[in-house]
Amino acid sequence: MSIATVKPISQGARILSYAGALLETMDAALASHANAFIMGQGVDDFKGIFGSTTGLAEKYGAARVFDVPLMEEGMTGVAIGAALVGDYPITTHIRADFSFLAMNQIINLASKYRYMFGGLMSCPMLIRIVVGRSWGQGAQHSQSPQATFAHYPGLTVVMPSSSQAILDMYPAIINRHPGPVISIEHRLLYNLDFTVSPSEKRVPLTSYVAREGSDVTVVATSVMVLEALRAAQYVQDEAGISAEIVDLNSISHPDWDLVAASLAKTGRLVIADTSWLEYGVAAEVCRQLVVRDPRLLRQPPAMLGMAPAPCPTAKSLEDIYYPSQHETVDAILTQVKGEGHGIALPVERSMTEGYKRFRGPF
Amino acid sequence: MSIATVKPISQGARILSYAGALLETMDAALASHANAFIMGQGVDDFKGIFGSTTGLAEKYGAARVFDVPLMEEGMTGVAIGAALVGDYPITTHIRADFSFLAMNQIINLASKYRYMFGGLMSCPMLIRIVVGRSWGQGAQHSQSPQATFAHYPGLTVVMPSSSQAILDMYPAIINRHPGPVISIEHRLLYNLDFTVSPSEKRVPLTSYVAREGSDVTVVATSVMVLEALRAAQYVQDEAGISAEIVDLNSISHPDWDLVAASLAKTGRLVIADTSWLEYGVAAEVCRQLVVRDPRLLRQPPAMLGMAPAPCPTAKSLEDIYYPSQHETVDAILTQVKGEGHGIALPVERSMTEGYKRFRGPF
Amino acid sequence: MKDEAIYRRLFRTALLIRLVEERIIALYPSDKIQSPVHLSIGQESVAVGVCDGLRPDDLVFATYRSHGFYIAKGGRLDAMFAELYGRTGGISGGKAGSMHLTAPEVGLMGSSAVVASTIPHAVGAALSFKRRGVDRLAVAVFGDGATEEGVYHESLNFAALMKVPVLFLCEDNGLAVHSHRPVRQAYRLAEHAASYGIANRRVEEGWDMLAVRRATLEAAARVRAGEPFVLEIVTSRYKEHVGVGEDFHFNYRTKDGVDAWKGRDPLIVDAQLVEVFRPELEREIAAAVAFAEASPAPGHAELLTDVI
Amino acid sequence: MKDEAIYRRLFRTALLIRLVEERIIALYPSDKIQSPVHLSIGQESVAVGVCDGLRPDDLVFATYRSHGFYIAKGGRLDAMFAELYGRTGGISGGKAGSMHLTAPEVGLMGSSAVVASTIPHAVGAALSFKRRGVDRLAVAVFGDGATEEGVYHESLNFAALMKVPVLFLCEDNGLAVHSHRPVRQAYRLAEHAASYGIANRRVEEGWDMLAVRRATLEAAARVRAGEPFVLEIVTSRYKEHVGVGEDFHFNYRTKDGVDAWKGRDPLIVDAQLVEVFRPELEREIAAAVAFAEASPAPGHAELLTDVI
Ligand SMILES: Cc1ncc(C[n+]2csc(CCOP(=O)(O)OP(=O)(O)O)c2C)c(N)n1
Ligand SMILES: Cc1ncc(C[n+]2csc(CCOP(=O)(O)OP(=O)(O)O)c2C)c(N)n1
Ligand SMILES: [Mg+2]
Ligand SMILES: [Mg+2]
Repeated sequence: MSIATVKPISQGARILSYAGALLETMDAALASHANAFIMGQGVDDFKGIFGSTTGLAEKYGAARVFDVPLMEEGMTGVAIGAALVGDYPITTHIRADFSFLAMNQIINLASKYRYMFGGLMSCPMLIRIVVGRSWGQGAQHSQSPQATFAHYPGLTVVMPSSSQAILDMYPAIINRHPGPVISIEHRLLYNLDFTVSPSEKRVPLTSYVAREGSDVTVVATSVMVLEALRAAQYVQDEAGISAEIVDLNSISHPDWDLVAASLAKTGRLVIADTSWLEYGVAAEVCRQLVVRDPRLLRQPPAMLGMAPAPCPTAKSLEDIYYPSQHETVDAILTQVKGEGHGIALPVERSMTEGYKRFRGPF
Repeated sequence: MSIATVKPISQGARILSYAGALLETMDAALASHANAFIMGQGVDDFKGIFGSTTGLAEKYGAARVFDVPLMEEGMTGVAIGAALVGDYPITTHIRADFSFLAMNQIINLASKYRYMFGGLMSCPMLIRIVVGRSWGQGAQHSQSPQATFAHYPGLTVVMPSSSQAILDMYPAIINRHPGPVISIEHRLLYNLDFTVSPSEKRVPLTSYVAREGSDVTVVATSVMVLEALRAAQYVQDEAGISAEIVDLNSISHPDWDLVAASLAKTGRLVIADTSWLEYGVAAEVCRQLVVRDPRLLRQPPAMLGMAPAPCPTAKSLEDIYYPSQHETVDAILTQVKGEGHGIALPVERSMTEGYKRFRGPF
Repeated sequence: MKDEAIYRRLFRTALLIRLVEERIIALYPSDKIQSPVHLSIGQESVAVGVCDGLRPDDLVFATYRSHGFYIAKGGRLDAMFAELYGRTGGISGGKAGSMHLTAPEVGLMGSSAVVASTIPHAVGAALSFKRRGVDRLAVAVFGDGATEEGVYHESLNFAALMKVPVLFLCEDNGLAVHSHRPVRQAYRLAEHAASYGIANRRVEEGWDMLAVRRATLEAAARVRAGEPFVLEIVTSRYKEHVGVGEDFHFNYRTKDGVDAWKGRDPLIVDAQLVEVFRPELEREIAAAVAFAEASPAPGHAELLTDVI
Repeated sequence: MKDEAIYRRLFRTALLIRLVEERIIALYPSDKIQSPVHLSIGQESVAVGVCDGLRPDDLVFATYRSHGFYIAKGGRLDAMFAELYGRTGGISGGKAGSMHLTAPEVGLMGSSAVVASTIPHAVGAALSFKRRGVDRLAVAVFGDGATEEGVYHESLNFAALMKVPVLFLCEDNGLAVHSHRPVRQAYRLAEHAASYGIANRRVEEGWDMLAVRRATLEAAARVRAGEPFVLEIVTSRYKEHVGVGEDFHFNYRTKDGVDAWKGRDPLIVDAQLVEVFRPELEREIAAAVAFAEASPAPGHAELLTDVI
């Protein structure tokens, strides 16, 4: 399925799925960087991390793309050791939740090595973790730990929301970034098609305006950027509201001035994140704004995230656990027109049903 | 050394160190709760987790207070299993940093078990983790992960800042709280003496006003509460400024209305936390306030936390890495009187030198 | 009791598991069960042999692949289907789904979808039993892949040191998702366990419910006497890792191995006995499915309950 | 070269380690070194025997207790003292301190204060060497306690599977802080390693630098041929776990064991040779301390550099 693209298809543009963009960048990493390698459970099997590594083991050999035992902590430590001697390791976790088993290596070691040794050590590496959602992923296959990782200096945390974001960021990360990067990919995005253009010169590893507008600012992450884009179109069509959407994109190093500038223009804010609001991205957005000027906010912002509970498995609960398209639109309308805005809300509920019927099994 | 107590010593009051309060509550837990037990590296040795478990193995036997191998993840899993069959396990980590090795069990299992099974399972347990600071603890022995844990629903996270807070909270946690609790204790507090009173009826597991005031609100956690109290006294004496101090105390379930009410009164805010500001407690405080009303903040708040880097070992760097007493006072003065307030700042630098010359080794 | 009577009892339960999972396969395209399912078809003999070798109050800690253990331990069928349907009548009111089956009333404790994560839980429960002098044991059920995780080492070491009554039960289907054991493990489980001084045994005939039951009885007796035990049962997963299909066409494994196993599978070989039990079991299943269908879906009232 | 010449070389380095740490003990009350120090006094023979058995470009991954390995591998003494002093002239400009010594120019890689955490790093470096066809090996240095952590199991298994040139070097001082090995370990390291098919050896005479060196040479030869190896060296920690004092009065261990060890300790027994080298070594140390004293403390300019 094709996603609404903001601009008309330009010169050299093409359609590329999120998984396809991942596969291209993984392939390019191995082709261009003699010491790059990919390891993770199942990276060399026929499913190839949802199509993002398929065929690479055959193309580059088992020394460069290989399966590992169940050993999240050990694997991450192995990656650090390889990075310390000049390799560029790329590791994968098919669910972000499993990265908690590697937390010690990620936070206590990788994020600190450069500073702790006064610049003598460095471990550039890419840790790809996939957020699960829908089809009964349940409490242990659905977490989105961007705030957790971004709290720790030394880590760079990104959440690409489109194929373009991957094409723009991954080569920059792999070829030039000096430290460990955690990329939080979203399972619901993998099978979506996006228009990508070679000419787009997005500044990588920071935030950007995904849609320009003047009435309200929506700061969004990952799949919520798509939800926001859809909602923006709806409120434009139904209520003539012009919503500006900022894709935070980098969670550890966002362009906060960009966010503040948007707020200065609109004065109204909706934050849409893939995790819990408490101690999450929404909190840091608020902090950055009030540190600049509390008056940037003319009224309390609206915030969309997971309900304050572990993720339930039942579909009926999951549907109300995640913010729906309905709620996203309502939040924007309420910011601009106030409670009781009287504008009809869309019926579609969420990404899950809106763009793709994600049917598992995984 | 004795800490400034807010009120005069009242009926039945006595002096009790932080470590002493911990030891009393650990003892009471074992005495009153037949299925309570304590396990952790070194809980039964002569150092007894900095004096907080000393003598308990002798008193209650090796089946109730015991050493374990180096196995943070395994130990936490063992605790969960015991809790599931009705025990009350208390585990310890002499540095909070080591709890990252148990992250999977804490976040993916303990925090989710009750909800994930629809209330059929529960694992009430207490995980005590100690934050290191000073004497060259360095990057891996100094982290304070309250924001990380508080992001995950199902966990209760507290940071007792005094002996009274321990006496008030721990029995309530151990005897009545249905779920897993992480208590983040601060190493710098252990050897400090506090006045404790049996009559103080503090509502446990939430926030409270540690000092009343009218000009500025200081929201603080753990050892920063003491820094704030000291600074408040200084600005009172030197500039006649009345600072109100809210001890957040519970990180997962603070009394946000209390914080907002204080802000409504003072309009000026200083946040002082033991961790990094980015995606930390300071961020959530800002979120909670702007959700209520951005106008609660008449100006940008001041924030004190660790510098955005791993903790350096050198004393000269550590001194500027943590907020000093100097900076705390300056932040309060600047909030109330503006930049260039012209009031002389104190010379003492921080807790480390102010209250105690912490000389390690550990 | 004669072996024959025991065999019939075990067979009936094993068949129930298989028919339940076949019903799940049949239902799956309807999207009534919207959650990942990890089928144990081919592995039923392990669950029934083990659970029959335990006492009712022994506790089992399990995994995402636990339809078999849930049923073998005596969990309610209607509550199971309602759980898979995500309904309020489910064991956990729909919050758990297939990956987190539990039935504490019959001793099936929490099942986790994080590999190896319940292994230390069984050790912890056993530690508690030992301290309280309770004559019960705890069983950690896990796959061969789970033994690669660090926590397996920590759990074995601790259990051996503390001499707690825990049975480590490994279902060796030779696969972790699509990876074969030799590319994942440099050790053999028996020698590895022995290095901790843990008694152990490997049962090659995992299709043989009675053999599994006997091995469990013997192991359990030693565990009750106060030492951990590692019991490894070789078995075979017929279906794909997760989901209801077959996956031989992906060529990561051949059909031969599974076919050889099927040649000994009592639920296939003993076709006559299948027909004896099938009608009543199908009725049980139909009733359970009907219960699930009639059960209401949870909603706003349930979303935020039981969080702390 | 004759054994005698080798012995003198090793002895000199071992003595340097001891004298450096004795200087640290003497300096400590002055609070010039404000950081936890984990002394290796009593364990010097391990560091010098091992490092002498390696090639200069072999890499060592170490722990918080690594003054010995830093010096034995050839790290600069002045930069070490400056590091302990927290000065800009320190190896890492004072950001590392005693617990995180490093000297990449001579192959001492990062030392971590999280037990067992650098073990997989050595495996990762070895994996890289193997893939690139480089004839180097990586050594993971760790204490006996470290082997209890799950990551040790994961690292052994992976190293054995991938057949990478890594030497697992365990300094067995029988203690983890104040806990004796028998209350922590149900396994013996040799049998445990063997269960992964990893060749191994335990050297009881850890005071004997030449024996340690020979064992290392033999082990290294096998590792270079393409297989991991677990080498365990028994040793003795004379001082408290962390800090510069003795701790026999706390009665968690007796003085006897340590005294017996001291009876064989070449740095004590061979008092004549001590006096041969002492003057020049003391001069080296004095110069290094002077360097540290003269080195400026880091400040605002350094606080936020090298974060990413
Ligand atoms: C810690 C962790 N890592 C990875 C996964 C993904 N995963 C789910 S099942 C599985 C294979 C487990 O194999 P095994 O333990 O043999 O059990 P089986 O599925 O064969 O019954 C993997 C890797 C997970 N759920 N948890
Ligand atoms: C993961 C972790 N857990 C606990 C600690 C606290 N600790 C520091 S050293 C140590 C003992 C380690 O013993 P061993 O590995 O034998 O090394 P040794 O100190 O004897 O050289 C412990 C438990 C730590 N640093 N890291
Ligand atoms: Mg398996
Ligand atoms: Mg030791």
